[in-house]
Amino acid sequence: MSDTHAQTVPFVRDTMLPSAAPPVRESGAIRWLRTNLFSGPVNTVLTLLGALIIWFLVSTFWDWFAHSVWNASSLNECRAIIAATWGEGARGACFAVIRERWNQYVFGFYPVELYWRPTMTFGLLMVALAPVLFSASLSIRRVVLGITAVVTLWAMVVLGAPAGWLIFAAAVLVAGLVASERNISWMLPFSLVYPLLGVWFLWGGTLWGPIFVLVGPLFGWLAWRALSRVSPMLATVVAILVTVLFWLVLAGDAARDAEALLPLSIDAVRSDRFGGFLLSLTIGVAGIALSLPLGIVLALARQSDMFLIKSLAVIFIEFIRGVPLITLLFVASLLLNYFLPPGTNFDIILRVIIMVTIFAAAYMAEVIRGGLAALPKGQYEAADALGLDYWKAQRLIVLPQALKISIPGIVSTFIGMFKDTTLVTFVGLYDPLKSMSDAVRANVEWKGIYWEPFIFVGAIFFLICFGMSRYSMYLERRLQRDHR
Amino acid sequence: QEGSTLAQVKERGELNCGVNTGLVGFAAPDASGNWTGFDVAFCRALAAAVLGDPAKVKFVPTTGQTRFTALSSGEVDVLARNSTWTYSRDTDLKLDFIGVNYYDGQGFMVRSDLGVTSAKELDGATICIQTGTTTELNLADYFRANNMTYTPVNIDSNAEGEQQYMAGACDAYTTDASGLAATRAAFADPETHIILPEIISKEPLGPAVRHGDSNWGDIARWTLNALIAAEEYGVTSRNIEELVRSSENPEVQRLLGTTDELGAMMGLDAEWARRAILAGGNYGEIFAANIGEQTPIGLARGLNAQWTQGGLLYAPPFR
Amino acid sequence: MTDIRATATPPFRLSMLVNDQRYRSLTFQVIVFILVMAAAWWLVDNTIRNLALMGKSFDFGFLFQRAGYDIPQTPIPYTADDSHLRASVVGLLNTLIVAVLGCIAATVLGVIVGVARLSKNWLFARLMTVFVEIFRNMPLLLWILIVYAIFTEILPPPNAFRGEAATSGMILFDHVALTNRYTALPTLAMTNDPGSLDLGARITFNWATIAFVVVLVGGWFARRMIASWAQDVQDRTGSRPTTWWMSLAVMIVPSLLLIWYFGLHLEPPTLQGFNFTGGLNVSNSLVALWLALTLYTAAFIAEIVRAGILAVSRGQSEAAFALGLRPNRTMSLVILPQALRVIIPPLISQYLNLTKNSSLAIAVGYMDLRGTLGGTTLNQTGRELEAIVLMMLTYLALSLIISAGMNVFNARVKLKER
Amino acid sequence: MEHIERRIDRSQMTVSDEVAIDIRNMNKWYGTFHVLRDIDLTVHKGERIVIAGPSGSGKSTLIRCINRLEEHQAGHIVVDGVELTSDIKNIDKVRSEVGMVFQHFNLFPHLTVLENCTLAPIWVRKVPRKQAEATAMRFLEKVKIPEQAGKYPGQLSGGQQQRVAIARSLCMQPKIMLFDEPTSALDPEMIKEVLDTMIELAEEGMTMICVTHEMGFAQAVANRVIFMDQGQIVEQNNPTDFFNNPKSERTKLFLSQILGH
Amino acid sequence: MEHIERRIDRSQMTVSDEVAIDIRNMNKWYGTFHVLRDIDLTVHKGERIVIAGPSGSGKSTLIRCINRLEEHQAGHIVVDGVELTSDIKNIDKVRSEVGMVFQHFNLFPHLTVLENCTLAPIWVRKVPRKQAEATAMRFLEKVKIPEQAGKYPGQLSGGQQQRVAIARSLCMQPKIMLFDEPTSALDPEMIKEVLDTMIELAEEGMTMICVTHEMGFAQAVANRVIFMDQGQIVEQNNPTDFFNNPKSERTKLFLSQILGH
Ligand SMILES: Nc1ncnc2c1ncn2[C@@H]1O[C@H](COP(=O)(O)OP(=O)(O)OP(=O)(O)O)[C@@H](O)[C@H]1O
Ligand SMILES: Nc1ncnc2c1ncn2[C@@H]1O[C@H](COP(=O)(O)OP(=O)(O)OP(=O)(O)O)[C@@H](O)[C@H]1O
Ligand SMILES: [Mg+2]
Ligand SMILES: [Mg+2]
Repeated sequence: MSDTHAQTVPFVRDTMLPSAAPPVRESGAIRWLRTNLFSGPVNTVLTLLGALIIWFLVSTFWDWFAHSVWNASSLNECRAIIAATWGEGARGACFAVIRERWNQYVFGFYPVELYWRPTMTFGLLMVALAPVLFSASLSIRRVVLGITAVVTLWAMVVLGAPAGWLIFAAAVLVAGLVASERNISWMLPFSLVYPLLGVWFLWGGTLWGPIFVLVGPLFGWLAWRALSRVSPMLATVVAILVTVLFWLVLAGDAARDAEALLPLSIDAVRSDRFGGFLLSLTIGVAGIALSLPLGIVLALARQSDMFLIKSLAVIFIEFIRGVPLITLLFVASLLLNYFLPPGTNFDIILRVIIMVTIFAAAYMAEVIRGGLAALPKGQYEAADALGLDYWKAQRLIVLPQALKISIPGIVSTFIGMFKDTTLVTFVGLYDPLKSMSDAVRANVEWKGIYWEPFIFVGAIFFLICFGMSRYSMYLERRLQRDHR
Repeated sequence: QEGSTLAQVKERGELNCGVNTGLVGFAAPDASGNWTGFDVAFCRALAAAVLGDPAKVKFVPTTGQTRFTALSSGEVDVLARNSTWTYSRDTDLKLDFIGVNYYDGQGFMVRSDLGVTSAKELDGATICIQTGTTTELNLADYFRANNMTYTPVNIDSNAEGEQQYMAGACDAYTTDASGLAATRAAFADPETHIILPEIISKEPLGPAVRHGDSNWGDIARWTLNALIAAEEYGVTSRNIEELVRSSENPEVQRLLGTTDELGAMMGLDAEWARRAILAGGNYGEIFAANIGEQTPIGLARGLNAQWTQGGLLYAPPFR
Repeated sequence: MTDIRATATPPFRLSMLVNDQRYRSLTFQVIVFILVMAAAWWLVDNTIRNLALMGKSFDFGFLFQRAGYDIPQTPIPYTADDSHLRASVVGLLNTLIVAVLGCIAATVLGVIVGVARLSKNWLFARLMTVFVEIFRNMPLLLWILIVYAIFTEILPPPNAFRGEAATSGMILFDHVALTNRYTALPTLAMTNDPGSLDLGARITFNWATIAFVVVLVGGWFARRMIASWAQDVQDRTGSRPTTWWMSLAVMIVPSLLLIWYFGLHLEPPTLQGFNFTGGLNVSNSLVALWLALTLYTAAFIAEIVRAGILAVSRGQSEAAFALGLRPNRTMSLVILPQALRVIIPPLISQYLNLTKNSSLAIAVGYMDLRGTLGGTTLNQTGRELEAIVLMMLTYLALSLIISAGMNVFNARVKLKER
Repeated sequence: MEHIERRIDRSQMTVSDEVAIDIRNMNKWYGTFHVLRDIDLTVHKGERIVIAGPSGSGKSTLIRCINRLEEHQAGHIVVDGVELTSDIKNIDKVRSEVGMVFQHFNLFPHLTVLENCTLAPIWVRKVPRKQAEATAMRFLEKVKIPEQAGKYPGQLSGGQQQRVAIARSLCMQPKIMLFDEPTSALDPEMIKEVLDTMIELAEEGMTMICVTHEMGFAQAVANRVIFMDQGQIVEQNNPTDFFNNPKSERTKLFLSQILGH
Repeated sequence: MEHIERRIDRSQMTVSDEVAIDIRNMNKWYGTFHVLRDIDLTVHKGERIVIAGPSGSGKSTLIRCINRLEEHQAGHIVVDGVELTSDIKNIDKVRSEVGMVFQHFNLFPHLTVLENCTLAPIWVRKVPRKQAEATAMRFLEKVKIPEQAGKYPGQLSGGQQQRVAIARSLCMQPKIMLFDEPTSALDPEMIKEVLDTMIELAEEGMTMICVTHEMGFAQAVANRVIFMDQGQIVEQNNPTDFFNNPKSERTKLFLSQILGH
């Protein structure tokens, strides 16, 4: 067969060759090493370099981690323990500070006996998010909601939640699980009222406030129903007016009167008690929830044919994107009072949320605009030809597709915003990273402790942000699979 | 009286008090978020005087940057944040300092092994300094006046200053002497640090209110004075009930509202001062409890002793 | 024909404001305009009333008052006697310094990491992935604080360099000292100082500096001329002359001549009194901020670079290989020109982000624009409204300049595509 | 041409006297470019009109004016008794009476076939979902793809997609259907499927205006063929005469090109 | 099939005795998957070989090994007297002797057609630009698209792009051309253009190895058809015998499928 001329004459193989194993150096671990680590001089050098870096990192930090102390009441005690256990001059981490003060990093100055409330709030957040975030996959929903339910209830029990609230939380969580098995859109009403419930759980006070906030749009809707036959636009304007007027004029007094009639309140917790990750998450979640709709509106405005609307959107977006968030936070803390009627004063956390929302919305608008621009013109025309009006076309046709395209950008905006919640330290709020650590270090026992809080806080941020980015990848893949 | 601060505070049922974000001894939240400290005690006394309950205070932590704005924008009703009373702040910034609750001066702390015994020897040194404070200006002036140079290391908070100083990132740490003492006291090895003898500035620290609402200014001013006067007359939180009943001293009687209705002149009731003193004790008690020699801060009374003891504290008469 | 269009106009009725396509958007815009104006008026009116209530005015006169505070790092001469305006300019320059240095370093590092992530080397690629994920998923503020803490906690203070029993030594032939306050660099001294050009406002440029800039710019142009000559030769004869040594020569020889002429030499910093003197002390706040910004932004840039390279399909490099092009030529002639088009726009927005993020200088006390105008000046004068407005406008102007640059670049790249 | 296998028995189909579309003296400009010039066209109920003409002659523009995807600047268009002005109510009314099928289908990729078909009935006509779905299934059966109802458009072939697009329009139960080169983006095998569907529609008496170059289709179903060039109607006639006996030079030229290959 | 209109007069074309490619006992694995098994193949100068076989049989892998786009793990490949080892110089030498045309053209979208064609001659062969451009124009003329020289690939049709790809390879004046399914990404009309070009090349005596399912092409120009399955050469023969008288069962099955439609 190896004869050259054999090849030029007709040739037929009678028996097929079986598949053979590759030569030793071409298979298994050796081949893997050769192709992946030592495939050439450059690669070998890189491998060595990589190994060196790893060795350097491990050798520098290993004993520091290995010699960590979890049980001490002050830095000096830590040092003493390290010196006693591993000898004089040994270095070691003092994670005891986390053990001692974890609650401050997590809950800030929230009253200890009410820790269960934020826990429940964020547990139920998962239920509220389930119809939105995990709508497609039953198995993921099952896992997420199952874990949430177990963790939340366990934490609430440990944190000493009253039985009534335990039952309430358990009921909602179980309802979520059941709905998740049957038809997750049953949970949508809960998702809709959740924002108000969440605010109420966190800040406490009377439930009548949130209830009357909800009643406002109800009146608005009634007005809209009544007028929508006459003129949809007029109806919309009136509906908004009615809602806002109700909130401004009636809601406060009504809530007070109702509270007097039928007290429905839990312990109020003031904003200055918020701190640590509770603060970050509150600002982050509120910012995310608010900036997405605002971003959509801005993006639509920027894509509008109406010159004035478009220019306003452009100016707003470019202005917000052109300045650092920190200056906006300064505006929130220093200037907002200039711009409001004399004597008005509102919660600093709320102000920060507004600024963070505006900031994220400007970025979001650009991301979504990219998605809108990527839609073929035919989609708009088809919607027009079917007789859908502008808003219906946007809601049913354009936005679902544009948002899908923009998911990676949206999520990275979220991640950026969540990371930026640490900047609130510069306006005197107790973020988990700097202010809270400074506060902990202001105590004589923990003076001089730096690395451990950084590592702790950093790790939590990493988990959350990394999780979000993985989730966006999952979502992207899922939507691609679904529609193509 | 509608828009007046007093009316607002009463209506709100809570006093908004601007404090430091965290300066041990003066104002700092503890692990569960309860504020304690020398400045905090004044806020509580004021709340007690106005609202009848020392707990009805909302502490608004302010940074060096945000403190005066917080006050002038109405976010806080009174600023009790170890701020120096200066001409321009009183006039240009439109604040009213209502008195001095701590007479301080700017000093320097160095390591003793640096071999420096006087601030005059600090030529060329690197000095840690908190931005946005009067100390920054004093430092510049002092070194210029003495024809010396220095490199500032700007820091954002006291905690950070300590970190830099401890690590040797600056040769000297300058701030108000009280702060230095407090910082030094908290060190693991206080004896290896010395506070240089030069006090390069006058730093009368005091609470401030907004310009323009004189009645509110009076309330704050006389609450402070009541605390100081109480110490002078020996009125303490422990013996006050008894003195209310038995004091013969007419000044004490007026102070405690047993005779004359001094409170009414400011729109308060008769017992305002009594409550203020009960909240955390008189000036001396507050001092001793928060920054006195028995505390880790360990400050001596010094200039802050009563005038009768050779100090500068001198409350105007209650009549 | 002329009046055809006119006949189509029906008479105007009021309901047309709402129901007619042509008027509806107008109506809507007018309503929005009125609302926006009302809101603006409301804000301005509130501001005026608030200012009046506080007894303040809105004027920028404070910028010309004496600043009274010192700034650690001053690119232009500045003393406490100078005005707030000059202090603000110093701050702006400091912002620009850290932003420019950060953009350069982040680009270099980001490109290296991005390319390394695509490397066939499993270990190295993984390592770079870890780098990217770690830096992208934690707050920048954390990195700034950590880097700064590393500098202050790990590096020795200057007096560790003192005396016989010094515990630390200078590096790079005793010319550079890394301390926990600053990096002490040697000064450039001249035996033959040509004096300075005075631009007024105490801004001076040494003639030697100017000479170097001229020579370097000239050298750069010469290099380009050499490159185009080489291209020309290649076009004519096919073989490209080796030019790297010529390029190097035109860049370096004149500089060497200048160095010799001015008698330029390095004078190492010496430890005098408390600190190193005689050299340039680059404060750690700058270095830490710069490093943290660099690392953080590099992680994002790495992703951009990676995505850009991945956007060029594998077929492209295979085709180039099949034509006999070497990997480095393939990279420079085929992959990069295509990848750059994808990379540049997001890269510029990272530059924008970096510039804005430099305002976190506040965490390490670096006196940038926010630290001067928006920090000490604001604080000492109590002019928060004016100071913050001015500061925001300055940042806005910076951003707009950068994005204008981006648009110009995009337009140029686009043209090539068709 | 070979796609068309059956011819409609035109005598069976009724063309009523009622006017479905009345276009008078209509003119349209893009900027200064005069795309449509003095168009006069009356379409009766049940008529099937094919519009042909060289590229750029304004065919698409004309039918897009009929449901106001483009705005005309002079003259009148009256559709089913409603004049198209800039009055939004009229526009809405007209659009819900007129269905349109595009060259590139323009299905909504994020919705299933069934959802594509029920979207407009539910949101515009306010039909209950159940009922809308039943109607949709009926029309999907008519276009012979009921089994694809649950799929996404991306999973269908071009011909199937175009048939879904037709079904989607039909679900709004329009009185008039407009087709803009419905088969020109399709592969040859698929063209037949779509044309068959359209012929079936024609047999049921739907009023149709169709821009197409499928002359076989025109000969098979049209009552009238309109030839446009440079924004004007150059010739119109019944198909037999149009193809066998074109009058204008341009028509002749065009037909020779079209039928040439 | 119907694309191929002319047959080459095979007797006119010389197949020299010189060996262009000599593959001995070549084996290749992807991981543990044995893609190519004991391949023995000698190609003489001027031979035109067509490789056919079911999908996944290793056809592409085989020809990619010939210019070392893939590495083989056992056996020898000698191209024009140069053995392919991991020696970079040899690889370069071989690659500049061997042109390759891909299924998806892989033109450089950022360069004009002319630049695509001159890039490698200028940078690899060090040809002066003028001369390289003249050569490129010659080959563009040969593939019948000289007028497109200034355009960018994105502006051309698929058939034109593939012809540019062929011209680009030819500009390096290779001794051997490899084609990997050059027509399978093209629309039917365009296939003909490309095949015509390839036939012309064959007429000029170029040594060619072509993976293709265009059996008409194979019958028209090939000296030899090689049938691969499961990574091995199952049958080879001259085209007449190969198509009319296949010996192995697999070949028969394959041919029945391929020629079936
Ligand atoms: N939005 C627009 N702006 C400006 N000119 C346009 C626009 N749309 C179309 N045109 C021009 O109007 C003319 C008519 O376009 P139209 O699409 O109606 O032609 P058509 O007959 O449908 O051609 P085809 O057979 O290619 O689809 C063309 O010259 C076209 O270039
Ligand atoms: N990079 C790779 N890694 C692992 N397996 C591969 C790789 N490339 C190809 N294969 C596998 O090797 C086998 C042969 O692939 P090859 O592309 O050579 O087949 P082919 O005969 O060209 O098929 P087709 O007609 O589909 O192009 C296939 O089973 C394929 O899945
Ligand atoms: Mg058209
Ligand atoms: Mg293949």
